[in-house]
Amino acid sequence: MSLLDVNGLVKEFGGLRAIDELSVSVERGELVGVMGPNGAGKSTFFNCVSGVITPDGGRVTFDGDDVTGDPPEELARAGMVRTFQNTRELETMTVRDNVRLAGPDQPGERTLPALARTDSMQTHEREVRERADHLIEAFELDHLADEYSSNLSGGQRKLLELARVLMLDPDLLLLDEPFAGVNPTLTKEIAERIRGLNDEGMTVVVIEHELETLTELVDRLVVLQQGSLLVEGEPEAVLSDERVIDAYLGE
Amino acid sequence: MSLADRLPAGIGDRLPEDDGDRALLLGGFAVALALVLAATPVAVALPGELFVFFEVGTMFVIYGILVLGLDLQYGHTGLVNFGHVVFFAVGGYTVAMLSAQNPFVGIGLGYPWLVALVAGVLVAALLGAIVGATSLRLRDDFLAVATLATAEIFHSVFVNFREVFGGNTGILGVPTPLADLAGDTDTTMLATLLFIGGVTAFTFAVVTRLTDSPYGRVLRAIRADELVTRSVGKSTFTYKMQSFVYGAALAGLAGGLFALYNGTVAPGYFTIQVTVTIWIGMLLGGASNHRAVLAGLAVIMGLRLLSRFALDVAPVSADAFASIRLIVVGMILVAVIRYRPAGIWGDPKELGVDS
Amino acid sequence: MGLAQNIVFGLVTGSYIAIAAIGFTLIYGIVNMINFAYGEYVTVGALVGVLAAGALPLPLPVAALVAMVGGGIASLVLARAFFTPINHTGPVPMLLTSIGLGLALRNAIRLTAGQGSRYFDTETTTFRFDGLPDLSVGSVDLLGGVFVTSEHLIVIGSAVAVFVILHALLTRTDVGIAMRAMGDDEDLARVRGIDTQMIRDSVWVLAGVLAGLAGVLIGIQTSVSSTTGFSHILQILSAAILGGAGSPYGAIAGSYVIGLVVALSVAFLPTGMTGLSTAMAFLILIVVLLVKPSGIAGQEVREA
Amino acid sequence: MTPNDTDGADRRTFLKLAGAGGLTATAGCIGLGGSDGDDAPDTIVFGQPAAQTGDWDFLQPGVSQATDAALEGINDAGGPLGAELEIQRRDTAVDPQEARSVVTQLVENDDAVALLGLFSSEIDPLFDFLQEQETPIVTPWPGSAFLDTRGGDMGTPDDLDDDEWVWRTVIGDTVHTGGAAKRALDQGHDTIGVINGNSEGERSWVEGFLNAYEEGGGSVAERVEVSLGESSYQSALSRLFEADFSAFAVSMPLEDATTMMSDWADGDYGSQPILSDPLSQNELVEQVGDALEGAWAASPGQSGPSYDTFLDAYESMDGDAEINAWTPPAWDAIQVTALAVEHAGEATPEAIEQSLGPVTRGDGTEVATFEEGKEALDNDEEIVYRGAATNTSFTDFGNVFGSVIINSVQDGEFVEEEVIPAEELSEFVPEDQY
Repeated sequence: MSLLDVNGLVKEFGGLRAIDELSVSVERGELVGVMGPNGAGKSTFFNCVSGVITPDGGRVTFDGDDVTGDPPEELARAGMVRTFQNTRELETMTVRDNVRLAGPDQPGERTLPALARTDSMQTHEREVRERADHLIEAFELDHLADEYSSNLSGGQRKLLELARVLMLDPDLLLLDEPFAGVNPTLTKEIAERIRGLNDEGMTVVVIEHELETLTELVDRLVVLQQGSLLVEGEPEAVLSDERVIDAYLGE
Repeated sequence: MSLADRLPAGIGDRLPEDDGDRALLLGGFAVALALVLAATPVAVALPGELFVFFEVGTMFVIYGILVLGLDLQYGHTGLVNFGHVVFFAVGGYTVAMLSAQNPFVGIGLGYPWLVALVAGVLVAALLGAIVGATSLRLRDDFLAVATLATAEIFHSVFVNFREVFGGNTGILGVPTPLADLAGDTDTTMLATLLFIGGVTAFTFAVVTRLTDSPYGRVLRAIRADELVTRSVGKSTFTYKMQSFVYGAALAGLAGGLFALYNGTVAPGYFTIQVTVTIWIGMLLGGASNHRAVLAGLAVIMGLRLLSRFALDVAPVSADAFASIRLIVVGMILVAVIRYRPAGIWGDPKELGVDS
Repeated sequence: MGLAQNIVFGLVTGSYIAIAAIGFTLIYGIVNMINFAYGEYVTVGALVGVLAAGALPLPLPVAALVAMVGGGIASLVLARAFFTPINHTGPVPMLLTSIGLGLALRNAIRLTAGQGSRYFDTETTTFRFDGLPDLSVGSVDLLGGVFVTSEHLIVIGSAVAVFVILHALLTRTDVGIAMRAMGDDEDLARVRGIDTQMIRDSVWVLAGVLAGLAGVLIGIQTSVSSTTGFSHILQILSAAILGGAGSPYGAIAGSYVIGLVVALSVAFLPTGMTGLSTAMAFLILIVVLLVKPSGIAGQEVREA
Repeated sequence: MTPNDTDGADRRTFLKLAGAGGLTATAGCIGLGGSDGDDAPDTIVFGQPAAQTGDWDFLQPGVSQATDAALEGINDAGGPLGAELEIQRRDTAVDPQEARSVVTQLVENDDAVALLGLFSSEIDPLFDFLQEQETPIVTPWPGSAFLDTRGGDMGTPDDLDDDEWVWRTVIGDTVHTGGAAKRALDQGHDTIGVINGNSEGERSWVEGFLNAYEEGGGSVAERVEVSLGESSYQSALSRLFEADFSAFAVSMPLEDATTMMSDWADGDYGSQPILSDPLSQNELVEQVGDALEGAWAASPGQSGPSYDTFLDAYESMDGDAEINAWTPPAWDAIQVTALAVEHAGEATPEAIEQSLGPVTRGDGTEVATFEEGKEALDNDEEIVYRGAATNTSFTDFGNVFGSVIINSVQDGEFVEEEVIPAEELSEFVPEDQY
């Protein structure tokens, strides 16, 4: 059974079909790239799958459950987590708090334990802090840990966002253009980390506009055009496909 | 500011470190002292010149509960509630109508005041839940309009249904338990200020615990970016709802205490002016910082009080002076937003504003 | 109760609310702020009008023009001094600034113009249509005798003229088209080479002109004092939001809804509840925000 | 104010601030002692809570001018107990919250021994608080029926225990609306319509009026309440005039009434208008026009025995504030309070409270001003003050009776048409209830 199964997805904006009968599935443990020219519907696809917007038709199944139209918070708790194309930091919070926020199942996020400062909340918070510090260190953000995230550079923001979603220990990670606006060195580093996560068993779907890094990174490529599936398959095969070349040159 | 700041270092060292705990201790101390003053034959004599400061001080601690609740909503969660006075009013009216004996007009059921106070908090919270459930999905400035309209509707209802709410006269004959206990005016005045001040300190302690905890982290995240907060698995609507209801309940508590202190409620006590005062106080001090919002409120209420004394030396007629005072208050609001958008003691980075 | 007669009253009230609400909603659409000080713009217009008509003295139509010019100038000056510098800060700081500015202006007007009321010197003629047949449904008489006064006609006529001119402005002139473009998407408008600051200034002037006219019309109906505009701001705001903030056509529709609701609720609410007519307008506003938050014809105001 | 006064005020303010600072520093000084009354004061202060802003601010200038005119006369006559009388005027904005701290400030900080103001909407909710002040409040404003059975000294001047400290020099609504009701019935209007604003003063007028009117056998065909500040009252009028009646009573503030009566004239509804007392103003006639011809209002008589004395003094002042229904009562309030000080021989709140009854009731030399009273008291005579608005003879509840004048519109202005003497009105007011 596929981990993520998208079947006949439809989304319209003011009469325009942004997603048109799109069907894609992702197997557990896969590392899939989604590409396509501007306006092909990549981000809309992510938004529909992750519950940010509700699709007008079709079905999304995650780990065997129908999750069509479920809100993002429920999906995140179920194990499907995403990042955003234009990084969305919580700019009025520190790097540390950005990461800590994502810690799941914190009893201290409910009123009474928070007021009573229960032991379980304190224990849990210690674990959250430890894990967050660990991730911050792993992403080499420790020297910025107490800075407000508004002070971070574009690349650092990408790292922070990655660290934040990893707090949730997701089954499925949806990354929306993780390399956009990032310098080549950092691009390579991020790619390696994604590779590493996948090696550890995490299922990852990456949207990327830029072809090169993506082809090297992923097991399988899905190419969208005008909201529909154009081609899918092994990177090499996809890239040599006439339709793909036309689509990109046509842009 | 908390008591610990003013005590010598030796005592301060033995006190709890964190703001909330200090406030808890201070609140407990104040309430205990108030009860001792009120319940025992101990009486105090205060210089009459200070009475007006006690009056305004008592209103300050009552409004302090309001501003802490509003700050939970706006400063922490980013909810623009421009009808805060309605929850204050509903708390006050509930307590008054349940507890009053022989009101001049309107309903007075004569239940024990403690029952009435609990009911006042619950009714305000319930109204908060209803307004929240219907309006919290609106965009910031429209939420402001929806809450403002709610406050206007209630004001109108209080004025119009005279048989129930006493019209413009309001509900008279509300019990004043502290005054009854304390007896003389001076002791009552001090005990009231201490008691309600203690409750304000408790409120401070409670909201500080809440906002310093992981719970507060979620609230601040919602203010920063609701979608991101949802995408890391937080049910933001629930949090917004809770924050709104807690703020409303605190306002209800403030309203109830006000009724039991003042002995009467009337629409004149619950005008949009109250909302404006606490908003200005909060913004002036610096939203999202509990101490700062109280300090800001103290500044604005202090200015208004002192400007009354200033009349004695002002070279203009009393009539012109009244207008000038309001012009100054308006311009303070404008200037703060423009030149110190994070308030006097607020952190611009925390609030995401240029300064 | 004469339904037709009350509809006439509702249309009159709706008409001058509409003129002000258009100005209010244009500011919302282009500058993206809810301007609580707008009521004071109306007061300024009314005051300029009543001074021009009374002190100078000028004939009423000329005084109205003077009031419109005065309103436009005041609006631009205030915008330049208070709102343009904080344009980037977002809707909530601007809303709060307008509250502060409104409080200050209202009292400054009171300080300079005094507390009393001033009146426009007008003659009113009443036209009656008594020939209409009664058409009763229960206790409600659908037609019945109807009258309109010359003041009513002036107000409704001015409103219709404003609607026509505004429509022409928004569809036929470069500035108007640019305004609409900017209301839809400011970034796109800037990319297309529209001078967004110039458009914003034009909107401020236009909103001030409309406030001036509304002020004079309200002044003719009632009187002019430092709270003339303030006492109408909630109705204006409700009408604008009801119609879908930012949409001038929606604001017109919203205004007539408010006007009719106020008139009909006075006429048909049970005895003892007629004082709630104003609250009814807010109740409708809240219901609309809940059921169709985008208003009668406007943009989404719920959070994404 | 003379420069000297300013200096004095300055110093006082400073001392008060210093005192406040001291208190916060020690977190509550216990037992600092209260303020002591001086034996021979140089100055005596009356506080005047005033409506310098707020809904009724247009009425304050007349009241202020009357107070200042009286003050000048009192000080020219040597002042009460030979001291200089001062008026400390502070804005309450007719807001009970503000009024509470203004009263505190006047009593405690300005050391006012009596207060010469406060409206119904301030007194009603603050009544218990005002009792605690134990300072006499002699106010020209409130018409509220709430005060009919509250206030005054219960007829026992010496016994302070039963005193309720509030005295009004203006006729209560219950009485003068009784005059309006009597006139309406006399004219044969046995069915009327009522239109009124939903604020307390307006409602109070209507209730007083209707009580007396229905008592006298009249009936109400329709009553419409409106929210104030509307730009048109056409709908309310069309609702009202669905009913059949021969006269309709109007109780709204002047501005709203002007709008409403203009709408009424435009709509050509006819019927006899009966106006509430604040509306007998020529401004209304000017704006509404001919249609108002024959409309009448019953006002508390501004015709106490000393009205002319008041008028002369008032007009000799610099100000040009219009005289309204509360202007002569304001004159009476300060005169009678100053006389109470002189009569008591000391300027303490308690002594003044005990003397307010004696200088207004019973027999004694009738005096029209403080000057006359002081002279008489110096000659060891008993005095009774006879005022400008009414004869200012306080009832046990601190109320005054007076005649009611019917003013009607004739040839474009209000003209006094009839005076209903106080005695004829007493039938509307049971003796022990006012």
